[in-house]
Amino acid sequence: MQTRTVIKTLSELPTAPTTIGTMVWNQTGDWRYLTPLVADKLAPCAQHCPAGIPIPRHLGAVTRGDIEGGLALLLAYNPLPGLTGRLCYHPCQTKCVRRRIDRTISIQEMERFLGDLATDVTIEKSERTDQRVTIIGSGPLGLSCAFYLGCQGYRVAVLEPSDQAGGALVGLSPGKIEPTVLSHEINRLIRLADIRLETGANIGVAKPGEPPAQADLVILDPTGLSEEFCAPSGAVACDPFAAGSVIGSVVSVQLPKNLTPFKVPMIAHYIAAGRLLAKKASDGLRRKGLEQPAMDRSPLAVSTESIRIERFPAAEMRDKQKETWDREGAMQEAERCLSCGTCNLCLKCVSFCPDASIRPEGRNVTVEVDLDHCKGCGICAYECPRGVITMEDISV
Amino acid sequence: MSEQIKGKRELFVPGHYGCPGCGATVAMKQTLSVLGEDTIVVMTAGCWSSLIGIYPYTCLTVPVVSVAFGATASVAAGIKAGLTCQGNHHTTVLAFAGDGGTFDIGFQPLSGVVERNDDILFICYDNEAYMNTGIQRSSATPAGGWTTTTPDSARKGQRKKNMVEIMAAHRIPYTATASIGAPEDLKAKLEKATHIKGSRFIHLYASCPTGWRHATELSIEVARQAVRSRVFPLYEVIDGDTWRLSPMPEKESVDAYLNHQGRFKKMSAEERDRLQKQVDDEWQCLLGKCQVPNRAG
Amino acid sequence: MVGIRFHGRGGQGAVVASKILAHAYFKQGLYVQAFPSFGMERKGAAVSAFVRLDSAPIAERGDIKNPAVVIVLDFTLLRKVDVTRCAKPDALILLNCRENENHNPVKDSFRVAGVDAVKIALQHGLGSKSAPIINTVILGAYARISGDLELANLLEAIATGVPVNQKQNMAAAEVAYHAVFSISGELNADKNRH
Amino acid sequence: MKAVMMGTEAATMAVKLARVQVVSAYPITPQTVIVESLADIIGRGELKAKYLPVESEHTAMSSCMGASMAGARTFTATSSQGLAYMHEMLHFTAGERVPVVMVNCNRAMAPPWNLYCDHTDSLSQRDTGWIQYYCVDAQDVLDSILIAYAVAEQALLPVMINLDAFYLTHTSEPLDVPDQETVDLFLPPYRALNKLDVDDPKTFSIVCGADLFSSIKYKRQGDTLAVARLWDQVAERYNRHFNRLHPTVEAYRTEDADLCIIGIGTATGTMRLAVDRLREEGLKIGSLRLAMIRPFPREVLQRAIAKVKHVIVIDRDVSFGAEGIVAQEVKAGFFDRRGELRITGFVAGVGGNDMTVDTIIPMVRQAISGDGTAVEAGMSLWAEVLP
Repeated sequence: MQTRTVIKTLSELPTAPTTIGTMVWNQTGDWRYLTPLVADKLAPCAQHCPAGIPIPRHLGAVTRGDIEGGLALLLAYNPLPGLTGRLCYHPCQTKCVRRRIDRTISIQEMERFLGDLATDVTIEKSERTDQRVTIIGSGPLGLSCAFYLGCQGYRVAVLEPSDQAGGALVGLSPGKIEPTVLSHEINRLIRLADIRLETGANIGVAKPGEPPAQADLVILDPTGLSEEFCAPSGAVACDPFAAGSVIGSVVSVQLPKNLTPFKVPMIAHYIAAGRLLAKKASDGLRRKGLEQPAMDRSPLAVSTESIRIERFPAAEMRDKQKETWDREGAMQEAERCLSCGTCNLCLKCVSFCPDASIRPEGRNVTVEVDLDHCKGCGICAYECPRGVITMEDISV
Repeated sequence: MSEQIKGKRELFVPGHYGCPGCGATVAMKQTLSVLGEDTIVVMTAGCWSSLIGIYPYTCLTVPVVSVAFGATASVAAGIKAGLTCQGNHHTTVLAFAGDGGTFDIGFQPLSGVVERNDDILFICYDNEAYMNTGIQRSSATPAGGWTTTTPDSARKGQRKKNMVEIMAAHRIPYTATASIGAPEDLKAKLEKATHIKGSRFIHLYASCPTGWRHATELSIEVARQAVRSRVFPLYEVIDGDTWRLSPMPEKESVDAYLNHQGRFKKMSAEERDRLQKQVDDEWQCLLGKCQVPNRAG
Repeated sequence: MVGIRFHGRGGQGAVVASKILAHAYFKQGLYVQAFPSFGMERKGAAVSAFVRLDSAPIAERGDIKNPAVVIVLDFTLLRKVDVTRCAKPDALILLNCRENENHNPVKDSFRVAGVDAVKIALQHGLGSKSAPIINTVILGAYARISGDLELANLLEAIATGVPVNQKQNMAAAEVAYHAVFSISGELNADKNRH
Repeated sequence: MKAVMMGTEAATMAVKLARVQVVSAYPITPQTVIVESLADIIGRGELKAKYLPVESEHTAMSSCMGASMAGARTFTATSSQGLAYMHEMLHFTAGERVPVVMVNCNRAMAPPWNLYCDHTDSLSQRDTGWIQYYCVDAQDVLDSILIAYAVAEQALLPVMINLDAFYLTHTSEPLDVPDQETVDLFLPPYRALNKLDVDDPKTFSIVCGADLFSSIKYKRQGDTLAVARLWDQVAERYNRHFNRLHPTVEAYRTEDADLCIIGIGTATGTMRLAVDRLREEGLKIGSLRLAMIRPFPREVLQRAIAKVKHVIVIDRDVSFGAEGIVAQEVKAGFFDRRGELRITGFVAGVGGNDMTVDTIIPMVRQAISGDGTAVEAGMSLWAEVLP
């Protein structure tokens, strides 16, 4: 906040009646009745994504040309995009609002493009702890769980009894998935999350009740172990989609009926299960002396009325979808995303704010309101075509 | 259109005294974000000269002078002459006046300046009445509109003066209409205008929730509706003889435009019909000038 | 202080004549002042112009009440204007007129001279038949009879004082210098012959 | 260089010598010759300046103000109705503290229309904040314009140089034209300290509340009052270069005078002749020319005629409902000597009446012997009116 320089003596007065500072000291925020609230909401595509990916967010990064940033945002919800980008039944695309204007966004194609990027990305990671987690089986659930636990700083080891990692995904026909993709995805996953992967591991259980490995927590991955594999006695069953955290030191994952046995197109569900399990496991482990983590509040779904499709002009249809995307192609496609419920820095609110009181925030992912000056006219909320800004009575 | 000019100062800072939802401030903000910091602004009595701040503080960080009512164009021409004779040919001199300072009291100097083709950019931020003094009729007030000097007992009967036609009749190099509701179009026009030497005039439609009696959040919407309904079509005129229509949305009736605004509350059905016909006729006339085949009825 | 008054019609160059004459005297070291009868200039309307001469700086301004010299650029003015109004009793009156048509409309008590300035002007291509410009011509005649103005100084003043046709104006003035004729009274013409 | 010039030509010459950069021009008799000749010398390249052939005097002053605020040296000229039309912008230029120099040719205000000399036009702009100087001859015109630029640019205040219509504007007389090199030494290029500058952006003349308004005006008042002394200092510097002095107050034969005639403009020359004539009759009389009216050179005036017992002010102007404007000024200037000083005011020479020795002397006689009724009532006596 700029301080207000005050003229106190005649000699300080400029000769001509010229200004000496700006009006920033004048806090017009107290003119306000309603306050603009900037908050991302779940887009219809994200609401229907089995992995719960807030899709407009990574599309937004790609639109801005930040392809690697887009991948990082995607990995935060899905560590195996190259696989889902090929195998998932993509309900997201059937819910895409854009289809009401011209045609749906190629969300899955984008996922695949990002997953196949050769470049590495930086992801957010917590500090390393001494707690160890061993995951037995390297199916999509196990790998996903390993990834998020690794990102949270746990020392994670994945023990795979067979010679090849991938569990249920190993041996899919090349028509479904190119042979190199699986290893590319797994390699990135273990590299980014700093995971020890051991194939051909001996995971035979010597005696009933004995833990299969020395660790603070052992997780048995149903998508990575054959059905013959018997859970050791003492293992606690856990449904990743149910409430509550993990109790006990050996966890046997119990999936809902519709996910068993393993179905390839449902891969995103297993990935989501792994992510949720990691969360529960982390909650359980932290209870041993660490502070309670903040509750993960799931965002509100955006209402369809707040998406003002009439404000979006129909894009000129390109002749044909490209076979393989380049960065520019990806950007062009991502640009078409309406970014329902998610700020994509279109800056309409910034352009239309009469009080210069809304501007991109520091991390450049959304906008923030200067409440010292915002007069609460409501233009930003009215003009936001994607329902990110709402006018709230915060005095209540 | 982003206000973020990397590595440069903010040209428009908050803390000014504009009403909530003020269209005139949006007009200035959008304009400066295109023109940049190599700009000198001349303004006159009007909303802007009083909302900009209180001595010794300002909300614009480009050089500004607030001059006598009506002297906007002439002071701007003087500034340009003063800069030119010192070898400065790059600074944009922006005369920024309201409809009163353009259509009425500022008309003679403006006509003089553009007739001499002095190298200035004149933007009229048109909110269709003397808003700063509390909503009095100007020659830019539309027929049927309420103001405090055309009260409901005597609403304005005369039609709005067509400034762009008048400017075009001066054969100035560039004149255009623009709207705060169409910032991309405004940006394109400003960029075009900055690359033209001589007098350039932009008639910039800027809504006023206080004077037009509409909700503050609708300022941009009302401006858009004026364009959609063809009450305020977007076009440009090059050298006074080449008329070009700007990108226009689908045509709509004037109803939505009128319904949002309390100043038209008392318009009868006949008045609305008459207005619709006038708008339709003028639109056809404009299409003719632009040599566009009859489209969108 | 000596006052000189010009009578003419708008467009004939009386004002310019007054300036040229003042300039010529200035070259001779005198303090001078030249000014027109003030007001709107309209072609054809009667105008006058004045010259003051003095050996000391001139503080006085405005109308010359008692001119010692009156120069009339247009003969027809004599019917409308009392050109000798308040003139000094021995004032020198110079008329633009043809020698044969002159009936000496001015009182005999004045010293009166004439020059056919129109003829000389047209001979030198100054102006047109309908509107000859005779101001420099009549000044040439005046130089001869003034008794104190050197022709060379006048010609120099004409060279800088007229905007165009300097040579023709100078030549015409010189012709007029020799063509001036007496109408009544003693002129100083001969005194000036070199 | 000696030359014969009209007052308007002297003004044009001064503008050229001052290397003015922007000229704003609108015609009005009797000023028109100035803007015509400036158009010509700028057109011929003798003066490198931008010429703005504007559509009104309001614009002439507005554009001068703008050009000056951009840092250029500017000039315009006007007269009478034109000056009145500028009125609003006169306040603005003074308030923005821009050193515009303008020539005003003093001409009577309509109605009825009249083209001749009268000072009511400029004197009724007394309160706009402009420095006002009234010339006596063509030399004074040329010199005072050059001095005016130096004063204006130092004080950051506009200066109005006033020329009597026709008596000065259209009267050719000898004068000395200074050479350009010496003028350049006296008057270096204008370097604006306070200008519209994109590298140092400021907003000029924004709305100001009561808290600072009076301070701004008070500061200007101080700076304006100081110009009375500043002008004489600059005039002294001019004198060192050109050996001609143009003070704010010029006294003539006042050393031993009991009686003093005061006026402004060209008539003060004639007043001297009247003084000489009356001195021959044994009258202890002097005259005084007020060259500057704003700021009013009160101290210099008081010092110049400290011993005078009777002052006769001849005004070529009137403030309707009061009296001659210069008379009012003089009265205010001598307020602390009321009781010991008699002041008689005349209104004479307005609208084309020549001010000659023969009109001045009877006024002096009337003032000395007059019945005093009008004088005591604080009213001016009028000359040249129907019985």
